[in-house]
Amino acid sequence: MEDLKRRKRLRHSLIALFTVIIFILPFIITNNYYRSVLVIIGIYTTVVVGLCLLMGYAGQISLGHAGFYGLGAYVSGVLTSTYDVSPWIAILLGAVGTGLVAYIIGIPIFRLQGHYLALATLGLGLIIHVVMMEEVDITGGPSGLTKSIPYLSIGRFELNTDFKYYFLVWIVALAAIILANNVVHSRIGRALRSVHGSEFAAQSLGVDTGKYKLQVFTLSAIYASVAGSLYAHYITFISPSPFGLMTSIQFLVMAVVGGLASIWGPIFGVTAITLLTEGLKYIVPKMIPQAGGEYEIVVYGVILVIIMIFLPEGITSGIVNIYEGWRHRKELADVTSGDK
Amino acid sequence: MSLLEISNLTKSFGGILAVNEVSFSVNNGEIIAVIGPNGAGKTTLFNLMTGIYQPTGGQVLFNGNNIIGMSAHRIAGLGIARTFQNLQIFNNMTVLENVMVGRHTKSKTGLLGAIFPISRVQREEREIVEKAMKKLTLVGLANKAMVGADNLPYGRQKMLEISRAIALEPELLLLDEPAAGLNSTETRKLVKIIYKLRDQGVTIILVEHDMETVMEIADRLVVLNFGNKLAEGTPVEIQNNQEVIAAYLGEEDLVC
Amino acid sequence: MSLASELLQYVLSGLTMGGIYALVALGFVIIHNVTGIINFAQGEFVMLGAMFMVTLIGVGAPTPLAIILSVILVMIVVGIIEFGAIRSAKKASPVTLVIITIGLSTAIRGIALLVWGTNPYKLAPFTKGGPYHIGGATIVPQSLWVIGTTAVLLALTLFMFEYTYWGKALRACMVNKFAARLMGISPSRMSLFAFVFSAALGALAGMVIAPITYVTYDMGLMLGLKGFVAAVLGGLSSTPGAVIGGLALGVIESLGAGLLSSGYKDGISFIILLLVLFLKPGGIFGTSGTKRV
Amino acid sequence: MVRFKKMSAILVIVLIMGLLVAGCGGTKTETDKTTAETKEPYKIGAIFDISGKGSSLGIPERDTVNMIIDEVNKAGGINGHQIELVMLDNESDETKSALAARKLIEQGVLAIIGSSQSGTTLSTLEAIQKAEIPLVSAAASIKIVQPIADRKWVFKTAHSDALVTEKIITYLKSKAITKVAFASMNNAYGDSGLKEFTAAAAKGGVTIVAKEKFAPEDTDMTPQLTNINRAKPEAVICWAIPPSASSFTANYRTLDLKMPLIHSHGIGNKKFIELAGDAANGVIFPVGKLLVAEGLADTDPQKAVLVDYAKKFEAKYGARNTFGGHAWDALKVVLAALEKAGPDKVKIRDEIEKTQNFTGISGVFNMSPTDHNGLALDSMVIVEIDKGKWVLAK
Repeated sequence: MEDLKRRKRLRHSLIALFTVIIFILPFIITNNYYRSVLVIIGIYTTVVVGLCLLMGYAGQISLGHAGFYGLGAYVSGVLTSTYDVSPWIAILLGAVGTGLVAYIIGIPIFRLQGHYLALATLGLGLIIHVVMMEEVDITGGPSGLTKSIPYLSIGRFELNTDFKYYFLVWIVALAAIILANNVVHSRIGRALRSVHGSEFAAQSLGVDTGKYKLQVFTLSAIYASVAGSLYAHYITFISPSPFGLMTSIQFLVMAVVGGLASIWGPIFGVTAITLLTEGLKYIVPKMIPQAGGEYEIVVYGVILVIIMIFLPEGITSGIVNIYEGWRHRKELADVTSGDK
Repeated sequence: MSLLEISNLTKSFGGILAVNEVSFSVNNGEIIAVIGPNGAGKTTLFNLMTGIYQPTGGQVLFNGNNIIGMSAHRIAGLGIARTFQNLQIFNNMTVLENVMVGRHTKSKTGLLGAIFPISRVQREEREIVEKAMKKLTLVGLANKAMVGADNLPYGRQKMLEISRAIALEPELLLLDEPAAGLNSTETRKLVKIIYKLRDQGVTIILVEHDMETVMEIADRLVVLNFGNKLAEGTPVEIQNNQEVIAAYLGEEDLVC
Repeated sequence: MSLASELLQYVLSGLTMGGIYALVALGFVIIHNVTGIINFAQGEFVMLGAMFMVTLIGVGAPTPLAIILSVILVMIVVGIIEFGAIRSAKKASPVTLVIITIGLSTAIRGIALLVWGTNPYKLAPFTKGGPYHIGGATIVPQSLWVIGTTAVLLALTLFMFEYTYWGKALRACMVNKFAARLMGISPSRMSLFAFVFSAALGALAGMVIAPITYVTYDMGLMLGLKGFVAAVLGGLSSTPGAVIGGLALGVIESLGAGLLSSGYKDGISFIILLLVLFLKPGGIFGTSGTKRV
Repeated sequence: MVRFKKMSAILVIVLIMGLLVAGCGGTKTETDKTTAETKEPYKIGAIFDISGKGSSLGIPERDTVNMIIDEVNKAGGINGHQIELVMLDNESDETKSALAARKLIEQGVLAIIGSSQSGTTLSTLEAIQKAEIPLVSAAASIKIVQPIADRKWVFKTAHSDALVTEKIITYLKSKAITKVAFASMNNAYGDSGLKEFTAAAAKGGVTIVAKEKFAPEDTDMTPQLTNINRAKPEAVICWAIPPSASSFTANYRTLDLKMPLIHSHGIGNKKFIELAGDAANGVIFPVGKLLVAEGLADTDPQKAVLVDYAKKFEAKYGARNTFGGHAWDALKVVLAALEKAGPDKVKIRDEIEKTQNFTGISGVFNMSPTDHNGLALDSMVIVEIDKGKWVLAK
């Protein structure tokens, strides 16, 4: 199939081009603050790519991903600061451990549907958060880890600046995107999308929907865990507060605002939301002097509502829809006329 | 031994018997038609055989194995494929992708393979595309492979569903009203495809209202009425069965 | 205090909080049933009700007038929101609608922060008089108000669904939107009605709890979350279920804090919640219908 | 083909976004170069928890800092240089706080004050230490300035919890109380109090017979109090801030518990009394002298400063509270160092470390290379609430 191959080539060259842009960006942007914003965007993107895979392809909402994000951060933080484990091994252990937790808890959770599933993931995230707060001997409780978390290093090369860390974070984020892209265009990805199309038909073709949903749930938890580890080694201090329900909701918002149907959605969603919050901090005081965070919260909420009303399928499909509105109509005409 | 043996299959919905103690068997390579007035329990029968509903009682033996209690995807894995009365096309996918899902049970790439597509995975993927294209060619949709499935007209969507089902290379194919909504040309095409499949060794059970087609292609017929098996036999036997005629006339009355 | 009176104390505390959870849950259920939306702004309705009440009492309005005015104000605000935001997004997917309600809740909270600031406010109890002692346990009069209000509002809701035209229309909408439309019931008017009715429930919940909890601009977050949990626990479609879910959640939390560990309190109630869901995947009062192919 | 168009559309957007970010970076540095007519202003950064959970701390801190900066600039600035304040709101979010610190560093501030809470301060330290920029925090946790080897650039002005617990233990001993119950709010503030108090109690010969926690958003602490009552302590210590501290107190009175109720310095604002109402009467707590400034002996070195700040703050923003005082101290310490050192970050840091006999709101500061807080036990007093007023406890 020539057409199919061409599409694949196109996909790959797009990813390549994006990679190039990502690697040029920190050389253009010399301001460390903007670099650090990009680092955070990269970390969040990794989480949200997993979440999009889960929501957009497996059709399952999760209100508990901050829990997995936190698990990764805490495994990395505790093992490296208290037990002097090598950071890379700690990241790996965090990912495996979080994956196991997600898989085991996922077995009963995925017997639930719709809002019940959403509530169960919310509960799971909350329980993880409570454990972080209460297991004071291990986690340091609500005040966070007592010792500071070491920087990551490759051999002697310490990733101790925003500039260096940027590359690590975005290599991981790109890997996350590419691997997720592989999944989407594989037998598993097709099976998952088919469940979206018609669960009955998918089952009647031999697709074990529960199994794949669980697998993708696990994969997305691992993504979140790795991102959490990266966060811990970046800020070098963690406490339970960035891993609570509000963060889970923020991830959800990013995923939906970006659009669930495309692998590019997470980048748009995360970038839009992060730039929005950081940008409002810059713009609002200029427009209303003496204004505090109150105005930003209102504007943030209103903009969120407006985006969702006008681009209900997220920014990605919104843009695409506008761009190819006429094309689509033409294509439709082709198909129907060809049929007569 | 027969390929499929249904005995005393029963399903009740809140006390109403949709299928009541139905038994019949299907031999290898046969074309069986299940007919009956609306609400006779035909689609329910299919749903019971494919694991979408769990029966209240009775059993279904496929190749000697009881498939009752099995989940739908496992039954599909054993080699039973089906189409749906209300089309269940994957509207979010292209025509080709629809059929590629049909190859699901015949391929084995797992999540790890999906994440890291080594050459074995890529080879399998190519194979899936090739096989899927063959099935599309069979139903005459090869030139629409890259089109979004939701953009196909109704008749072609029905063909797509059939090609998707046979991509599974089933031993037993269940067709739920394949001719409904098709014009006469399309129906002729359908009949040809069914014969072709039979020649390839696929056993077919179909639910159909188009009596002309049914009488033409079915080796045997099973007649259901209000969940009960009314009769079973060759087309000629059924056409002369007084009970069947009465049941159908009754329905006609109601319709008028 | 004997163990029995301690237990009674836990249960009484739990019922008070549970009553509030129940009222919030009721709002969730009504909106969900009519529109299919999980309204994450429900908690903000509670906050608004309490805030309006505090403000009106502050300017000297007598309590009954303040209650009525606050309910009406919240209903108007929510009506405008439904008209402006929810209606224009009716065709969006459920997830998108959830995000819209999250955005709305953020905006309402931000506006409340602007208007009322971060400081908590206090409201005097509806009736004076010291705490009552029952079997060694203590209860304040306002708790009785909470429990009583919950009971009255539940009864009122059930009565409305059963006996009034609007209630029947709402129920028709729940059962079959299409058929309801054929009968001349407009789903979008019903949606407005559901939102406004839930707003009134929320506002009343906010007022009756204000003397116990104090009023802060962000009180809606926690109450919304707990109300959602209670609603799902009760099956998400059943009115009495929501109330029982709310009361159960309140009592579980209180018993968890008292008997097991106050730090793990929220964890315990969620573990119980998960167990309930695993055993009864449709909630306590949920029904699992058969799907049709 | 459809997909091709989709992808290229997306790509265009990515490019535009990238350029936008890059563009922002460019314009930013230009505006930074605004030149003053006379002398270039000194730039100082501040990060406070102005919105979100910590806003009850961040808002008075913001107000205090704005007030001082206005005052200083009107008086001609520091060494003839105006002070340019860049204040950021971290929304009580640790990640955003870390970003805010980087933003201030990039804008070339000479020193940073903030954040308001321990968590939001700790998350900024990585960037602060690396950028070698002096930071004076208004938050409590001792972890902010210890271990001192890793905190070269970090100072703080709020009382450490260790100091507060020591004050409480001293008070308990004076009343011959040895069995207490400890209830804390389940967040960083309460947790730090719990840890410090547990350690101090062990040393001071006080037994903790019950430990209870409640969530910051909890409104009914009756179950916890029922448990506390069962343990029969001689006094109850509550480590929380309003509104939960007020709810705790109200429930305490409702259950009619007779033991003395001791709170932490977290209730150092009028709101606590307003919310708890009559229940607040009789509550005892250790706190900086600001709340009882007028009642201090005239010989107290802090009295004049305290009364002056309280008067000015209350004229503009309402009732005084200790949090604003922490910001007052942080900013004044920085300004004093700046005055001596000039616009040199290293020298400013050294000067802050050399701060001696600095009369502030929270006490008299004596910093040293091993003590980046510099407050002594006598900087606190035990205050009792009597008829809704703060009075020195006997």
